[in-house]
Amino acid sequence: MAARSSRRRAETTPESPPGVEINGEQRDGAPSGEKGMSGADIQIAICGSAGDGTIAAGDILRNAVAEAGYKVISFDVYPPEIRGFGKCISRLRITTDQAYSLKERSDVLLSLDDSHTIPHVGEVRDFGAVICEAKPVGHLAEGEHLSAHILPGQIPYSLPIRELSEKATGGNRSRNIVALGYVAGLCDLPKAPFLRIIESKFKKQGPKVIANNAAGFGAGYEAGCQTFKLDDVHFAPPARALQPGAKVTILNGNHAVARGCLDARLTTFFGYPITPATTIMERLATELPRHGGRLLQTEDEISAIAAVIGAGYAGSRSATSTSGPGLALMGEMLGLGTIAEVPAVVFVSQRGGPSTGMPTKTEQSDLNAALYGSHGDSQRIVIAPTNVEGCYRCAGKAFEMAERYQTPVIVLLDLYLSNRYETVELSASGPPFELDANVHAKRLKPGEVYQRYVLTDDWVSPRAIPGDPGCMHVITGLEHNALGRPNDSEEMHELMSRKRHEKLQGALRHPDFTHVKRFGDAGKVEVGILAWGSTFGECLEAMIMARAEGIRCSAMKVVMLSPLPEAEIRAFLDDCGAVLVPELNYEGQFAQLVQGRLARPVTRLTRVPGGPMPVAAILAEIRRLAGRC
Amino acid sequence: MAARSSRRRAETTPESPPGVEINGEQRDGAPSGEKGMSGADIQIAICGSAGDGTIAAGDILRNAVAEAGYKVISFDVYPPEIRGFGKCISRLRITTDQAYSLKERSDVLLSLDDSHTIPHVGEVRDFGAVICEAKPVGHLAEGEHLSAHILPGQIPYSLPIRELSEKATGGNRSRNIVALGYVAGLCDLPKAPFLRIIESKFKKQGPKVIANNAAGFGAGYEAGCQTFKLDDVHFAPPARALQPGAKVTILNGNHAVARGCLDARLTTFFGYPITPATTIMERLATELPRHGGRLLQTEDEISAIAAVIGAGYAGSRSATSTSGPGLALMGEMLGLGTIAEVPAVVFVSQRGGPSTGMPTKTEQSDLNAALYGSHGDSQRIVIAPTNVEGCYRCAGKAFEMAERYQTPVIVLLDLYLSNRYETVELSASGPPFELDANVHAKRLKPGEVYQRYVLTDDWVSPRAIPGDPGCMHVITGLEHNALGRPNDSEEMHELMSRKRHEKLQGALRHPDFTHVKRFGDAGKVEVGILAWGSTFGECLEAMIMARAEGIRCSAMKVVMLSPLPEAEIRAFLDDCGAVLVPELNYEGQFAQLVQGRLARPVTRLTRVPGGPMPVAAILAEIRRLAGRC
Amino acid sequence: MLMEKPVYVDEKLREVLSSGRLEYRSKALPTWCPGCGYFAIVEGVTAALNDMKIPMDQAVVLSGIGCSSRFPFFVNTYGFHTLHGRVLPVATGTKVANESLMVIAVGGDGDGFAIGGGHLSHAAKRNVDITYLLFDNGVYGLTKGQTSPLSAQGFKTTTSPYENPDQPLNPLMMMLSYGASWVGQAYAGRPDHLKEMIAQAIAHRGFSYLHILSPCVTFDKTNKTYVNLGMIVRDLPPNHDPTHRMVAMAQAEQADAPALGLFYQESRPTLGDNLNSLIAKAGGDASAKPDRRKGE
Amino acid sequence: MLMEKPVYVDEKLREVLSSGRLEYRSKALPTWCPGCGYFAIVEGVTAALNDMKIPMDQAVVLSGIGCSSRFPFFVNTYGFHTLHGRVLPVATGTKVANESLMVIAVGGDGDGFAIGGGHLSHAAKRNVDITYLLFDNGVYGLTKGQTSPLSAQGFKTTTSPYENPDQPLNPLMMMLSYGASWVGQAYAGRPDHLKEMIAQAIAHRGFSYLHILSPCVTFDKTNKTYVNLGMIVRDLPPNHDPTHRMVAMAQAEQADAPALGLFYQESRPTLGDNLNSLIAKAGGDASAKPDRRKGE
Ligand SMILES: Cc1ncc(C[n+]2csc(CCOP(=O)(O)OP(=O)(O)O)c2C)c(N)n1
Ligand SMILES: Cc1ncc(C[n+]2csc(CCOP(=O)(O)OP(=O)(O)O)c2C)c(N)n1
Ligand code: SF4
Ligand code: SF4
Ligand SMILES: [Mg+2]
Ligand SMILES: [Mg+2]
Repeated sequence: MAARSSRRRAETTPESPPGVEINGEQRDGAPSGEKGMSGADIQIAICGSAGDGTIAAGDILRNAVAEAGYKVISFDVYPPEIRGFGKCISRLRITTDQAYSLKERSDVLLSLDDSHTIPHVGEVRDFGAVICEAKPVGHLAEGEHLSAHILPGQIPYSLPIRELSEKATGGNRSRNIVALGYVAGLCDLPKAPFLRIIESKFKKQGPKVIANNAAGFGAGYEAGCQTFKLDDVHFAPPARALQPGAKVTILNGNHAVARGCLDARLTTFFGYPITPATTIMERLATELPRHGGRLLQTEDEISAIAAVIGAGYAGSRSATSTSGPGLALMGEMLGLGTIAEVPAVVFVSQRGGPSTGMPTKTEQSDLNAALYGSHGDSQRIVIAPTNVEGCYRCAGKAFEMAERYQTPVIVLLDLYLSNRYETVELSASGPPFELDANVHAKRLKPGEVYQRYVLTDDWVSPRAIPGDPGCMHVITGLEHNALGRPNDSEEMHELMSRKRHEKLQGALRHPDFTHVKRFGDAGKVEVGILAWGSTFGECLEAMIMARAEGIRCSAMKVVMLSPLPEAEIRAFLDDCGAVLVPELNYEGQFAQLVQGRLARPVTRLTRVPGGPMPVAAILAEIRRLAGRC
Repeated sequence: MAARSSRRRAETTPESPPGVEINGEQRDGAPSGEKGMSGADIQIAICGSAGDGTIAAGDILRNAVAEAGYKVISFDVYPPEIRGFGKCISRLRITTDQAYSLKERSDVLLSLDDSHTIPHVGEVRDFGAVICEAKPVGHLAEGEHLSAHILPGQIPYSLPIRELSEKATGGNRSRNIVALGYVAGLCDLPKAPFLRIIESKFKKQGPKVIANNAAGFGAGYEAGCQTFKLDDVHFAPPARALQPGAKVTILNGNHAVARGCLDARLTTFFGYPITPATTIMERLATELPRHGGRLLQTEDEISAIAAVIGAGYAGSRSATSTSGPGLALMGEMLGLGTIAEVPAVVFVSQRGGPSTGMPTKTEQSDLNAALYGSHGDSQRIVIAPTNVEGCYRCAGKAFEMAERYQTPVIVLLDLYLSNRYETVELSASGPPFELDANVHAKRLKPGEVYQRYVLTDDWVSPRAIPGDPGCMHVITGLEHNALGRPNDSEEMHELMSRKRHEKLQGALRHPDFTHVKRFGDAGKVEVGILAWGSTFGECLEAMIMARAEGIRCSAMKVVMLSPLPEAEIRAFLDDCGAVLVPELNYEGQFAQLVQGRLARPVTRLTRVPGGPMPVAAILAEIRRLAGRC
Repeated sequence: MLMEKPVYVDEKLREVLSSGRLEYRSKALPTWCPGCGYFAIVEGVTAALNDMKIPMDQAVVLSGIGCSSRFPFFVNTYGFHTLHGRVLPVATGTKVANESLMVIAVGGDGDGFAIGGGHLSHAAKRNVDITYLLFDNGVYGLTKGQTSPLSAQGFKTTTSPYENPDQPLNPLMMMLSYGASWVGQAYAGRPDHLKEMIAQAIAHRGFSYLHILSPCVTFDKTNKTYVNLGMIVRDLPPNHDPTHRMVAMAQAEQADAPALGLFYQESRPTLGDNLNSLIAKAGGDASAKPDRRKGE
Repeated sequence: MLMEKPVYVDEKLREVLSSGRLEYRSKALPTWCPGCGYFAIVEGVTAALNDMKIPMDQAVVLSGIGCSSRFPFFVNTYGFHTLHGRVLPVATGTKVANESLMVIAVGGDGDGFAIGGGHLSHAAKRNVDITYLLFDNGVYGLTKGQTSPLSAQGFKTTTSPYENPDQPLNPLMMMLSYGASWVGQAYAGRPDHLKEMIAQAIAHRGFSYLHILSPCVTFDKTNKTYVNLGMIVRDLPPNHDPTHRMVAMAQAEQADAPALGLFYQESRPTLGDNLNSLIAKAGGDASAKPDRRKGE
C-alpha cells in the first residue's frame, strides 16, 4: 500500500547526523547562476501500482545513484485513494550536475503494470526505452499489452521479469527489484551502490529477504548488461567529486524542512496532520524527542498555531506545519502574533484548492491566504524556497527572522516541493543558522518599568519572557501602548501600526539570506521570468532552452514574498523587454502582488494542472514575448 | 449605561412596516451626482457621559428633526469600556439636502459634562455656539469650567440646566432633555416633533415620565427661544417635501442591513455576537421570527457560516454577520461555499485591527481578508455600500447575487457605517429585490441523471435542492466533475476552476445594481478620487470643496469590489491626471487591488485614526496632486 | 447476538437483490480498503433506510472529511461532503432550513472529537433533530495513520512513534454529559445489531448519537481489530434502564469493555420545536414559506 | 460559611495593606462595572498567590476575550490576553515551552464553553498542568448582554428576546467526563472559600478546573444575581468523596442547586511528564535547553 511503503521509505532514507552544514547557499549559486548540462542527464520513470513496489523501486534507484555520485531530482505520483492499488509513478532525473526540474520527456519508462503504464507511453522521448514484462500471466486481449502501444521511434525492451524473479528468489515478490536491476544494467550503472542500499533497506526484514532481493537485482542486472544498448541510454561517470568532508544525502522538501528545524534547534512543535504537510510532523515526531524537544499533536490547526504562539511567548523556538485548509483556520491567531509581536513559524505545503480541493495534487494557490489571510493590517513575513536545499535553508532562517523581527513567519512549500527528492550536499561545519533567540536579558534598574513595546531605532523592542526577573508585563491583541496596556487613541494606533510595518522592513536586509536572485543573461534582456516557489525550477529549464535558441533571457527567483524586495524587482523589470510570471494558480496571485506593489504590467502564465508547470508552456510564452513565433 | 441606553434606542427608533421601498437607488442619484448645499446645514455635537443621557438626547434630536423633514447624518462615539461613565459624543449634521458625511467642525456644542467636553471645544467653528451649565454643583477649581476654555470667536451660551430641570420636573433626571430643548429653541426648530418623539420614547415608562420630560423640554425650549441668537445658528425650513406616499425613517447602517434582509425575505440567520456587527443579529432576533424566520446564535463563527452553508444548500435564504476576527475564522468554510457553489451572505462590519485591535473604533482594513481570506483560488463576490441607504440595497442584492451566481457574497461595512444614522426615504411600493431563488425545478426525464455542475453558457448550473424529486446528488469540497463526483484530473480542475471564475463575471452586469458611479466633473479632470465603503462620503465632501476652489475633480465610488469592474475603473483612470485612493487602513489595500488588476499607478492616502478619514486630509492631497500648494 | 448464523452466498445474494435496499446505494464504488469496517456501516444505513421506507429524496447525508466521511458518495440520497470537523453545524443549518428533511451526519473519530469537538456539545444540547453516526476506528485513516483523541493509550502511530501517552476521551460519557437525547453504541462486526441501532437512532425525535466501533485494517493492527473488538465488546445488561442518565454514565465509564445497545434516551423539545415556538411568541407564521421557485 | 462575619472598613484596610497581596495587583484599575462579581475573583487570586508565596515573575496569567478576560491586566504577573476562546491552547503552548512556569488560564463562560468549547476536553484529557478559572456569569458581558451556552433556560437577552429556549450546558459534568484531574466550584459571593479553592486548584499537579459563579450586575438582573445565587448555592455534602468520579457526577447533575467545593481530584501523569518520558524513550535529554540568550 502506498501508505505503508511511504512510511517505510521515510525510515530508511540515509541521513547524516544533524548539525551538518549544507554546502553553499543554493546549488544554483554560481555567478552566472547557470551551468551547461554536460555529463549525464537521463530520466527514468517507473509505473505500476503501489502493490507492485513501484515507489520502493524508485526509492532504491534514487538512493543508489546518489551514492554513486550522481545528482537526482525525483517526484512520485500517488493515487488519491487510501486503498493501495491505484496508479503510482516514480520519476527520477539523474544528472552529473544538479538539474532544476524533471524533464517533460523521460528517457526510460519501466512498466510494472501495463494497464497503468499504457497512458504514459507518450511521455517517452524518441529513441527512448520502454521496458515491460515479456511474459504476462494469463491471456491478454489485444491492446492490453504495452508493446502494442509503443510509438514509432521508441525502443521496446521486454524481459521475463516474473520468470527471472521466480528463478532468482523462488517467488515473485521481487519483480520490482529484478526490473530495477535490468534498468541499472542497461544503463551501465555501478552495481555496488544498489546492493548497499538494498541491504540497508531490507535490514529490518532479515538476511533472507536481503539475499533474495540481492539475487533478484543481480539477475536483472545481468540481463540488462547483456542487452544490446542504444548509446544514449548510457550514463557518463559523475563529473564532480564531493567537497572534502561533504556528504551527499537525498532529501525531499519536507524532510529538508524537518532537518532545518532540528539544525536550528527547534524546541517545541505543535501540529495537526494534513496532506502534504504531515510528513514534516511525522519526521519530527521521531527526531525532536531525540534532540530533547517536545512535539504535541493538537486537536486542530487553531490549537496548533495557538500553542506555537503560547510557546513563542514563553521563549521557545516553536513551529507548526499545515496545508491550505489549516492555514485558512490559522488566520485569526496569526494576526494575534502580528500585533502582540510573538515569533512563530508556520510551514505551509500547498495542494490543489480551493477547499479540500485536490489533496494529492500540487498547486501554488495559497499565496493570497499566506499574505492576506488575517483581518486588519496584519503584516507578516512570507518566504518560499524554490528547491529542496532551499527548504532546509528557509526552515532555519524562518526561526531567525521570527525572533529577530518578533513576528509570525510563513514558509510556503507545495506538494511538488514537499515530496520531491533532490540530492543535497552536506558539509561538515555547523548549521548555518543563528541560534541566539535575541531575547531581552538586561536587568532593570531599580524603579525602572519594563516596556515591552518601547520604540527603538529599528522599531524592534527588546523582548523579555516569562520567568525573567522583574519584567512582568501583559501582551494583548488589543492595540496598546509601549507598556502593552490597551490604548486605542488615534496617535497610538497610527504609531503602533507604523512600528509593526517598519520593523519588518529590516527583513529585506536579513543577513545570509537570498531574498531574490537573478539567473541567465545579465543586463537588458528580451524576456525576463519572475517566479516563486517550486515552479522556479521549470522556469530555469525553460530559460536555458530559450537562451539556447538565441533569445536573450533571464530569470529571477523571489524567495522573500513579504515584505517584497521591490527595489530589486523594479530593477529587474527595468532590464526586461517583457516579464513573464508563471505560477500554478488560476488568477495569478504573485503577478497580482507584483503589479499591486509596482504598478507595472507583467504577463501572467497561470495553470492549474495539479502537477508541475510544463516547461514547454513557459518556453512557448518566452518565444511569444520575444516575437519568435 | 451605554449598553442599556443603546438598546432602548434601538427599540424605539420609529420604523415603517417592512416591505416599503426606499426611494431612488442612491440619494446621490442625480445625474451630476452632486447638488449645492443650499438650505440648512448645521452640525450639533452633544458631549457628556453615558450617565448624562448624552446618546439619548442625540437620539431624540435625530428623530425629531427627521420628523420635521430635515435630512440627518449622525454618528455616536462610545467609550470602549462596559462600565458606563466614559465619554460619549453624539454628533448630528442636519441639512435640507442629505449630506455625505459629518463636517469636521460643529456649529453647536452642547456640554452635559464639562470635564469630558473641554478637549472638544476646538472642534467648534468660529462664531459657533458652545452651551454649558451655568451653575455647576459644588465648587469648581479654575479651569474646570468649560467657559474658561472657549476660544476667541466662539460664542458661549450658559444656562442653568439643572435648575430648570428641577423647576420643571421636580428632579434633575431630565437635564439632557432640558438642554436639548434649549438647543431646539435656540435653533428655531419646531417644537411639536420633539414632543411626539419624547412621547413615543418614554411610552413604556408611563405618562408621568412623559409629562416630566415634556415639561423639561418645554422649559429649555422657552429659554432657547428667548436667547439672543446669532444669525447663522438658525435653520432654514426644509427645502424639499417628501414624495407622496413616501416616508422618512432614520436608520443606522446595521438597521438598514437588517431591514434589507427582511425585505429580501431572509428565512434563516446564524450568528455570533461581535462588535460592531452584533446589532444586525440583535435586530433580526426580534424581527425575523415575526416574519416566520429562524435565527440561531451559534457557538462560534465557524458554526455560523457552516450553518449558513448548510441552510443555503437546503434552499434557504440565509446569512450571518460578523467583524474581522470572525471573518478570519470563516475563511475555510467560505472556500467550501465557493467550490461546492452554495449561496451564502456574510455581513462584515469592520473595526480597528489587526487581531482584537480596537473593537469600538472604525477601520477599512478587512478588505484583504474579504477578498483573499481563504486558501486556494477561492473567488467570491465582495460588495461594499458607501452609505446607509446602500446598506439596505446591498443587503437585499447580496441574496440575489448569492443565489444567481451560487457563491458566497461578503458585504463589507465598517463601524462608522454600521453605527451612523441617516435619514432614508421610503416609498410605498414593494421591496426592490428579486425574491426568486432561481433553483432548479425541472422534472427529470426517465433515466436522466441530474448533473449538479453541468456546464452552461453562463457557467451557472441549474441548482436542485434536497427534497426535489429524483435529483439526488452529493456536493463536496473536493474537485469534482459535472455530477459532483470527486475528480482531480488536470482537465477537470482546469475546467472547473474556469467555471467558478467565469460565472462570477456575470455579477459585473447584475441588474439594478450600482457597481461603480462617478460624481463631479465629467470628462478629463485634474484629480480623480477612487474610493470604497464608508469613506466615500468624506471623499465627496472633499471633492465638492476642491471644485469650489476651481480644481477640476471627480470621484468614483466602487461598490463592487470582487469581481472588480476593471473596464469602468480603467476608463475613469484614463480621464484623471492623478488618482487618489483614500482609505482607512495602513497599507492601502484597495489601492493594491486596483494597481494589481490594472497595473496603473494611483496615489495612496491611508490613515488609521479609528474614526472617519479627515476631509481636510483628502482636500490637501487633492490640492497637492492638482499642483495647488 | 454474538454469533451470527452462517448464510450461504447465493441465498444472501437473493435476499439482497430482492430487498430493495440496493436502491439506496449509489453507483460509486467505495474507495475503502478491502476489509474496512465501514462497508458494514454503509450496508447498515441502506438497509435501515429501506426498512423504514424513507424516500431517498427526502434524506440528506452529510459528512466531514476522512475515510468515513466519503460515506455520502456511496448512498443514493442527497449528500454533502463538507469540511473536516464541520459536519454538525452544516447539518444543523440544513435541518433548520427545512425541518421536513431526514438528516444524517457521519464522520470519523478525528473529525468528530478532535477538530470538530467544539460542535458536539451544542448540537446535543440544542437537540437538533438529526442522527449522528460516529465511525470510531481509533485512528486517522485518510491521512495514513496518526493518533486520534480516541486512540488507545500506548498505541504507536506515525505521530506518536514512541507510544501514545494519552488516555483516550470517553465519547459516550461526553455525549451523556452534553444532554444528548439518544445515545447508543454499535460495532461494525455485528451488522444486524448495527442496522437495528441505526434504525432506532433515525427514528428518535431529537439528537441521536450512535457510536460505531469499526476496525481500520490498514493502520491499526493492534487495538480496534475485528478480533480484539470481537473479544471485548459486550451487551448492555438485560435490565439496563435507558431512562436514567447516571446509570448510562456508569456503563459508559467502563470504556475498556464497550457495551453495545441503547445507553440513554429522553424526549424533549427539539431545536425545531423551539424555533417554532419563538415564531409563535413573536406572532409570526412558522409555516409561511416564501415560494422561491422559478416556474418551469 | 454562608454568613461572612462583618468587618469594619479600616480594620479591613489595615489587613489588606499589611498582607502583601497588593503587590500582586497591577497598577491598572479594573474596567469592570461597579458591583461586578469579578472584583472578588481578582481579590481571591492575588490573595492566594500571596499566601502561596509564588514569585510574580514565575507566574503567567492568560485569558481569552471578554470582561473576565481583562483579568491579566489587573494582576502583577506575566500575562497574555489572547483571543476569544483560545486561552487553553495558548496556555498549553506556554506550559510545554517552560514547565517551570506557574500557568493560570482565565475566561468567561462564552469564551470557554461556546467558541472555546473544542479545547476543553483536550486540555483536560492531556492533563496539562495549569489552572483554569472559569468566570460564569451566564451571559456575554463584554458584547453587552447576549445568551451564553450557560445562560438559564427562559432568560431574555438581546439575542433571545423572546426567551432562551435552550437548556444550559452542565460544565462540571462535562469536565468530569473529559477526565479533568481536579474539578471544583466556587462563588464570587463567598470570597474566603473562593480564595481557598483557587489556592487548592493552583496547588494541584495537573489540569485543575475551577468553576466560579459570578453575577453580571449589568446584563443579568434575573438569574445569576448575588441574591439568587446566595439562595441556591449549597456546600457539597460533608461526606463527599472527591476520589469517586460517579459520585462527583451525581452532585454535578443537580445543576440548579450548585454545590461549592472540590468535586473530584485524581493524580495521574501530566502532559509534561508524558512529553519527558517520550524524550527518555527516544534517548534524548529533556533537561538540555539550548541557551538562547544574548549576553548583555
Ligand atoms: C482543516 C483540515 N485539517 C486537516 C485535514 C486532513 N485530514 C483529512 S481527514 C483527517 C482525519 C481523518 O481521521 P478520522 O476523522 O478519524 O476519519 P477516518 O479517516 O479515520 O475515517 C485529517 C486530519 C483536513 N482535510 N482539513
Ligand atoms: C472571534 C471573536 N468572536 C467574537 C468576539 C466578540 N466577543 C468578545 S467577548 C465575547 C463574549 C464574552 O462573554 P464571556 O466569554 O462569557 O465573558 P464575559 O464578558 O461575560 O466575562 C464575544 C462574543 C471576539 N472578540 N472574537
Ligand atoms: S485506511 Fe482504514 S479506515 Fe480508511 S478505508 Fe482503509 S481500513 Fe478503512
Ligand atoms: S458587563 Fe457584567 S460581567 Fe462585564 S464588567 Fe459589567 S457586571 Fe461585570
Ligand atoms: Mg478515524
Ligand atoms: Mg460571561
